[in-house]
Amino acid sequence: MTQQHDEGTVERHLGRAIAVHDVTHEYISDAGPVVALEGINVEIPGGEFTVLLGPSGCGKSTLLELIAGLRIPTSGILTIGDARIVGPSRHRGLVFQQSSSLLPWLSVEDNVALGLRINGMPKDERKKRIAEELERVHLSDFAQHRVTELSGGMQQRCQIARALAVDPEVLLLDEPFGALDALTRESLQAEIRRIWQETGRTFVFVTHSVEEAVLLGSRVLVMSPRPGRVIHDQELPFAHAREPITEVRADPTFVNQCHELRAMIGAH
Amino acid sequence: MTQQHDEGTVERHLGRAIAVHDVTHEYISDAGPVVALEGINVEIPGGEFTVLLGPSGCGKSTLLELIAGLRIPTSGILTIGDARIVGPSRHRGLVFQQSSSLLPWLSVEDNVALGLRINGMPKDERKKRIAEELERVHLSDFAQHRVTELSGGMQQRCQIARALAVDPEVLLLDEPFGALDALTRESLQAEIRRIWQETGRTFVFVTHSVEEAVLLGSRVLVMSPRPGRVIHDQELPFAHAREPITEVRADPTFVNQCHELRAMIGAH
Amino acid sequence: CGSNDDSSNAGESTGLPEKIVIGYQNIPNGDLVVKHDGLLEEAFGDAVSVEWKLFDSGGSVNEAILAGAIDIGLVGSSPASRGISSGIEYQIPWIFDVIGKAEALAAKSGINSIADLKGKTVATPFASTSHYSLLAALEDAGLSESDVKVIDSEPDAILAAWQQGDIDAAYVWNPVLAKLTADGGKVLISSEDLSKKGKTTYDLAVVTTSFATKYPAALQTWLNQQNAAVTKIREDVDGAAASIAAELNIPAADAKKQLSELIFLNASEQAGAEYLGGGLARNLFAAAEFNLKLGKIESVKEEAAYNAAILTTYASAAK
Amino acid sequence: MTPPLQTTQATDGRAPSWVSARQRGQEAPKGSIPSWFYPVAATGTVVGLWWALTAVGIWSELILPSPSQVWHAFVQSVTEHDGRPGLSGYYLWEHLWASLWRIVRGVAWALVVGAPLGLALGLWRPFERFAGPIVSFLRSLPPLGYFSLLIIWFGIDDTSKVWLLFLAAFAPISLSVAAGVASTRIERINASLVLGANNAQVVRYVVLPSVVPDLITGLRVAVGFAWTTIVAAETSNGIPGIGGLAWATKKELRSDVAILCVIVIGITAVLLDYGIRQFEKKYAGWYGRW
Amino acid sequence: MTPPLQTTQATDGRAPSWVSARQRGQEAPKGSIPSWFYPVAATGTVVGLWWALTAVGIWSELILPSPSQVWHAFVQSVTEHDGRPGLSGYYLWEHLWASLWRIVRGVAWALVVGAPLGLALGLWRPFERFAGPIVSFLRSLPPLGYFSLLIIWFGIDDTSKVWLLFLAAFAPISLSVAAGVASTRIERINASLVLGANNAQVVRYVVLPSVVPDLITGLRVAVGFAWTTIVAAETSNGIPGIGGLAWATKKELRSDVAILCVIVIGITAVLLDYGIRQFEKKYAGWYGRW
Ligand SMILES: Nc1ncnc2c1ncn2[C@@H]1O[C@H](COP(=O)(O)OP(=O)(O)OP(=O)(O)O)[C@@H](O)[C@H]1O
Ligand SMILES: Nc1ncnc2c1ncn2[C@@H]1O[C@H](COP(=O)(O)OP(=O)(O)OP(=O)(O)O)[C@@H](O)[C@H]1O
Ligand SMILES: [Mg+2]
Ligand SMILES: [Mg+2]
Repeated sequence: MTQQHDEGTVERHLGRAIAVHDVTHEYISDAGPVVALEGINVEIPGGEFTVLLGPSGCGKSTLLELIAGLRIPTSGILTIGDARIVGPSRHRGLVFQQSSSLLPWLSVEDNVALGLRINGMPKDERKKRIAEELERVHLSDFAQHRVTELSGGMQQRCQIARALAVDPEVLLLDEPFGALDALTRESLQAEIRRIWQETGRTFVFVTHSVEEAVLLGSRVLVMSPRPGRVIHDQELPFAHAREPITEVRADPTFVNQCHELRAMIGAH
Repeated sequence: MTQQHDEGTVERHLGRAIAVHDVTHEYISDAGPVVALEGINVEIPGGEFTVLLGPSGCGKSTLLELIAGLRIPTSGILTIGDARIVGPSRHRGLVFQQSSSLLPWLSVEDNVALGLRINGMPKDERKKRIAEELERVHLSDFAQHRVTELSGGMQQRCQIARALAVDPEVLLLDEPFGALDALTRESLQAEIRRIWQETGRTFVFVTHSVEEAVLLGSRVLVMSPRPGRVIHDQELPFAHAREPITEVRADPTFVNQCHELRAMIGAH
Repeated sequence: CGSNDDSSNAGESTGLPEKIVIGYQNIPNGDLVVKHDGLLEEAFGDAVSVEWKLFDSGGSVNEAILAGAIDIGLVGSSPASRGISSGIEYQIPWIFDVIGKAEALAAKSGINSIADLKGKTVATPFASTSHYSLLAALEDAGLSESDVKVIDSEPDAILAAWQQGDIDAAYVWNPVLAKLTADGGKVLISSEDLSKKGKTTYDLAVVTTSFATKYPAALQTWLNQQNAAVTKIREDVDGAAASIAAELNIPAADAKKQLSELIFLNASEQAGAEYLGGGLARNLFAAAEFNLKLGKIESVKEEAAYNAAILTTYASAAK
Repeated sequence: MTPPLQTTQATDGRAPSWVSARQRGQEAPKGSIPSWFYPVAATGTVVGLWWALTAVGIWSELILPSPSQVWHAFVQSVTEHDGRPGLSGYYLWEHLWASLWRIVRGVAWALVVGAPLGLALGLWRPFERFAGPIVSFLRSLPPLGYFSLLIIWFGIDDTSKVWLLFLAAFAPISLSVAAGVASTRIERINASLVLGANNAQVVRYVVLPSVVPDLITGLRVAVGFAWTTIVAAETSNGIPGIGGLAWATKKELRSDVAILCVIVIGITAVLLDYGIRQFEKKYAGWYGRW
Repeated sequence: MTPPLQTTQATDGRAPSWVSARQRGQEAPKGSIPSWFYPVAATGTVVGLWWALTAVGIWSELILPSPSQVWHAFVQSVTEHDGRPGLSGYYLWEHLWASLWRIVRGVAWALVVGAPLGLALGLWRPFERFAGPIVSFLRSLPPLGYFSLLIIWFGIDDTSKVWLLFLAAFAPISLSVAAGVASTRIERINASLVLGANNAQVVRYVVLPSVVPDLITGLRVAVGFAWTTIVAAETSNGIPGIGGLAWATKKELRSDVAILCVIVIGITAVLLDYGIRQFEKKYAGWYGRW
C-alpha cells in the first residue's frame, strides 16, 4: 500500500471547483449489490453554497463521502481543481449524518480540539479557537462534559464545531441541522451563512428542508431516487443576502421560490 | 432487586392518561450534575396526539425515556391510568432519537421482528405483519439487508416499523422523521396520522418542525430551555382532519396557526 | 552462568575460580549438610563465591550443565549414564550416596511378589534411578514391559494415585515411599536388594570437564567438604539430620529416618575398586546397555568413555 | 465539464489509509501477493531461524537439535522400528489424538461453564462482587501446584487431565464474555426493553449476540492456554499423549523428540486457531462496522 | 391533576431490569448489602468448603492439608525457627516478592511487546497473515517443553524465568489488542481522516483509545496466566520464589507449604486483578455507554 501524498497541490486554493465525472458507486452486501449512484456528472463550482436535495436512500451521503475521499467510486473520477481526489484531506471537512463519529472517551472540548491537534496547532491558540467554536454552537457550558452526556442536538452541534474548527477549504455537511429545534437551527443557519459569505469557502450541504435549501443555497441539486442521479440543477438568489434570516423568510419571493422547488420535486 | 410485575393492570386500556407529577431529573456526570427537567407537571390525556416542542437539550428525550420507564426520575412520580410507571413495558413503545438502537447483527426484517418474537407471535402471523410494516415505511426492497447497509433515513424508518409492529397502547416518538426528505416524510406523516385516527392510541411525538407539530398534533406542549419546564400547552385542530395532508397544508388557518405558534416560541 | 564461561582471568593464576555454581537437589545426603552448614563457604573464604541452585531432577541438572549454567551438580546414576551416553562433557568425582532402602517397589496388599504384577499398573518417575530399578526388577522376575503397565508419574502424583486406587504398585523414593508403606504398601524389592544383583543405583556428583581441568584445587576443596559431611552423618547423625531437616522443611526425626535408608561412603571407601575404582564405570555402562535394549536410549558409547568419565584421584587425595 | 484526467495528474488527499482499508474489510489491491505466500513465508522464516541457530553451533545439539535430527525423530515416530510402533509404544498421530481429545473435552467444558459464568459476572453485580474474586483466585493457581489434588479427586486417568485443561481454559472465556457483556450498548438493551423484553429476553436477543465476538476472542485465548498446559497435564500417566511424550523424552535427554512434540503441538494449535477465525468471520462479521 | 399516589398502588411495566441497571452503572438500591460483605463472603465460602473437604477426612491430609495445618505452615514461613528464617532459607514475603518481581518484569515486557504487536496484527493485514500464524504457534507452546532452551539461551537465573513469563503473557495481550483494533468503529476513523489525520494519527487519536478496554482485558488474562506459569518457571533454581517453594516442598510432601504457596499466589493475583480493574474503571469508563 503506497502512500502517495501530494501535499504541494493541497495548499490554499480558495474556490477550487469539485467535479464528479461519470461516477457510479455500488455497495456489495450479502443480500446482493446495491447501486447507490449511477453515472453521476456534477460540477460544484468553487466558493458556491451547493445544496443537495433528494429522497431518503438516494445516495446523498454516499456522494459526500466520495467527495471527502472516504470511499473510492466503483467507476468514474472525482477531481478538485485539477487534482484527482484520491483520499481524505483536512481541506475537505465532513459533518457526518450520525453523531456516533464523536469520540466518546473525550470531552466536548477535546472532540473539537481533535482536528487542531492533528494539524499541530499550538496549545494557546487552540484553546482560543475551541472557545470560539463552542460559543458559536452554544455549547460553552458543556465544554467539560463527555459527548455521551449530550442530547442528540447537542451532539450534532459538537460535530459542526469540530469540522469548523479546522477551517477547511471545502465543507461537506450531511443534514447538520436535522436534530435541531427551530430557534437553534435559525441561529446556526445564520452562522453558517455568515461564515460562507465571509470566507468564500465551498459548501456542500445536504438537507431535507426545502426552505433551508432556498434560504442557504446559492445553488440546489435535486437527486432522483435510487440509483441516484442529478435531475435538477438551479441557481438560488438568497444566499448572498445580507438581511437577517427572519427577514428573508418573510420575503414573498422567498416563499414563492420554496413553493416552486417543492412543486418541482413533487413532480418527479 | 425485586421484579414487581403487575401485568393485570397492563391489559388493553385504550386511552389511559399519562400523568407526570412534580418530576425532576438530574444527570450525574464527572463535570457536575445537570438538571435536565425540573418540577415538571404534565397530564397527557389518553388517545391524544401530543406533540412536544422545545429547544435542543431542554429534556425532551429525557421526558420520553421517563415515560417509557427507561429512567427513574430523581424525584416525582409518573403514572399511566391509575398505575405507577415503574419500568419499561411493551405497551409503551419508543422510537429512539438515534438509530444505533437497531441490532447490527440482524437483517432489517429481523429487527422489525424483534418485538414480535419477544411477545411470542407465531411465525406465520409474524411474517405477514413484518411485510406490512416494511411496506408502510417503504423498506420492502431491503428486508434482507443488514441495518448497517441502510442510509440514515432508512434506518430511522426501520426503527419506526419496529415500534409500530408491536402495536403499543402508547407510542413515544423522538424526532422520528428528522432524517427524512420532504416526500418520504409526508407519506409517513399521513401513515402516522391514519394509524392514530384509526386506533385511538396515545401518541407523544417530539419534533422540531412547528409545521409538523400543527399538522399532526391534537395538542402541543412547548418546553423551556434547560432545566426543562412546560411553558405552553395548547389544543390543535388539524389532527382529526380527514383530508389529505397536502390539502391541510394549503389551508389558510393552518398557515396561520403555524405562524402563531412560531411567534409564541420566539417570544419566550 | 558457570565460571567456565569467564575463562581467563585473575582466578586462573591462583587455581581458583571467582565463583562456583552448584546445582543441588533436595535429597537427604551430605550435599545438603555441606550447604546448610556452610562448609564450602567457610573453606573458600572470600576468595571464591559459592552459588547454590536448586534443581528438581537429574534431567534438569543435565540440561543446566549442557547450558553451561552450573559447574558441579547432583544427578542419579540413571541420568548420569544417559548423560555420558549422549556425550555430555562431565565427569564423576564423588558418590553422594548409594541408594539402599530409600527407593523401593511398594505394592498394594494382595500383591505378594513381582510376578503378581502381571497385568497391573505400576507408576514411577521416568528417567530416574527408580525407573531403572523397576525395569531391572521386572526383567529379573521374567516380566517384559508389555506384561505390566508402567506409567510415568511425579512422586506426589504417585501418592495421590495410590490413595485414589488407580495404581497397584510404585517404585519410588522417600518421603513418598514411606507414606506408601505406612498406608499398607508392601515392599516387594528395594534398591538395596537390586544392588545385590548387580543393579546398584547411586546419587552422583558431576563436574563439567572444563571445570575439573581448570580448577583441580577448587574441586579438591569441594570434595574434602563432602567427605567431612559424610563423616558428620556417620558420627553425629542427629546434627546432620537437623541440618537436612532445616533444608527440607521437615521434622528432624524424618530426616534421620531417611538418612538411615541411604548408604554413605567416605572418600577412602569410594576410591576402592568397587566404586570409583572401576565398579561404578561398569555399572554405568551396563545401565546404558540395559536402556538401549529396552529402547529407552538411542545409542551407547564405548566402555572406555564411561571409564574416562570417572575421576578417582580426588577421592584418593581427600583429607 | 473538464475533460477526463490523465494518470499523471496531481492528486488531492492521502491515498487510501491502510488503517481504514483494514476496517472496511478491504483486501490489498489486486495483482498483489497471493494468499498462500504468507503462511509459507512464516513457516520458512521460523525453520530458517531455527536452522541458522543450530548451524552456528554454539549450543549443544542435545538441547537444540537441528531440523534434520527432528526430521529423523519424526520419521521414527510414524514408523515401526525395532518391532515397536512409533515412540513410547504409540504412533505420533495416536499421541496427538489422545491430547487433542483431552483438549477438546477440556475446552468444551470450559465453554459450557465459562460462558454462562462470564454472562452472570457481567450481568449481575452482586454475583460479580462475590464470585469475581473467586474466579480470579482460581484462574491464577498454578496447575503444577495443585495437580495432585485433581488426581486424588478424579484419578490418574483422563478425568483429572481434562479437569486441568478445563481450569486453564475457563477463565479467559469467562473474562472475555464478562467484558463483552459490560460493553453491550445500552441503547440496544433499551430497545428490547420497550418492546417488552424481560431479563431473559434481553440476554437472549441483545446481550448474547453482542458478546459473540468477545466469546470467540476468549475461546482463541483459551485453546492456546490449554495447549500450553498440555505437558503439565500429562506429566503423570500421559502416554499416549503428545505432552506426555515430550515430558518423558525430555527427561530422557531425547530433546529431538521433545522438540518434535512441541512443534506438532504448535502446528496443531495454529490450525485450530485458523478454524476458529474462519468461524468468527462467518458469525461475527458485523463487529466493528457499527 | 390526579393526587399523589399511595405506595399500595398498581404498577405498570417491569421494575428496573437488572440487565440494564448493570449497564447504566447503577448500584443496587440503597440500604442493601454493604460492599465489604462480598469479598468476606467469598473468602468464607472458599475456606468453608476447604475445611469441609478436609473434615470429612476421605482424603489424606498429606495431599489436602487442613486449614489449621496450612496456618501452621504460614506461621513457620514468617518466623525464624531453628535459627533459620522462614522456609527454605527465606521468609514468605521474600519468596513472594521474588516471584512478583519476575512476574512484573515478564508482564511489563509482554505489554511493551504484545500491545504493539497486537496493534500491528490488527492494523496491517499482510503482517497479520504472515505473523498471525507465528504468534498462534508461539503462544501455544508448552513452557515445560521448551524451558531448557530458554536456560541455554538466557542462563539459569532470573532472565530465563522472566522470558518464560513474558512468553506466557504476551499472547493474550496481543490477541485482545488485535481484536480491539478490529472492532474500532469505522465512523470514528473516518472522522479523524477528514480532519487530516495520517495513519499514525488515526492510530494515536482513535485506535489506541478505542483499544484501551481490550488491552485491559488482555492484561488481566495475561497476569493471571503468568501466575499459573510461575511454578513451571521456578522448577529450576526457583528459590527464593513462591512457585519454587511450592514445587520443592511438594516433592517433600510438605503439601501444607505447597498449598500455602498456592493460596498466597491466588490472593496476590486477586489483589493485582482488583488493582487493574480499578484502573479500568477510571480510564475506560466510557466503554459500553456508547
Ligand atoms: N454500507 C453500506 N452497505 C450497503 N449498502 C449501503 C451502505 N451504505 C448505504 N447503502 C445503500 O446505498 C444507498 C444510498 O445510501 P446513502 O446513505 O448514500 O443515502 P442518503 O441519500 O444519504 O439517504 P438518507 O437521506 O436516508 O440519509 C441506500 O440504498 C443504502 O441502502
Ligand atoms: N447520559 C447523560 N449524562 C449526563 N447528562 C445528560 C445525559 N443525557 C442527557 N443529558 C443532559 O440532559 C439535558 C437534556 O437532554 P435531552 O437528551 O433530554 O435533551 P433533548 O431535549 O432531547 O435535546 P435534543 O433536542 O437536542 O435531542 C442536556 O443538557 C444533556 O446535556
Ligand atoms: Mg444520508
Ligand atoms: Mg433528544
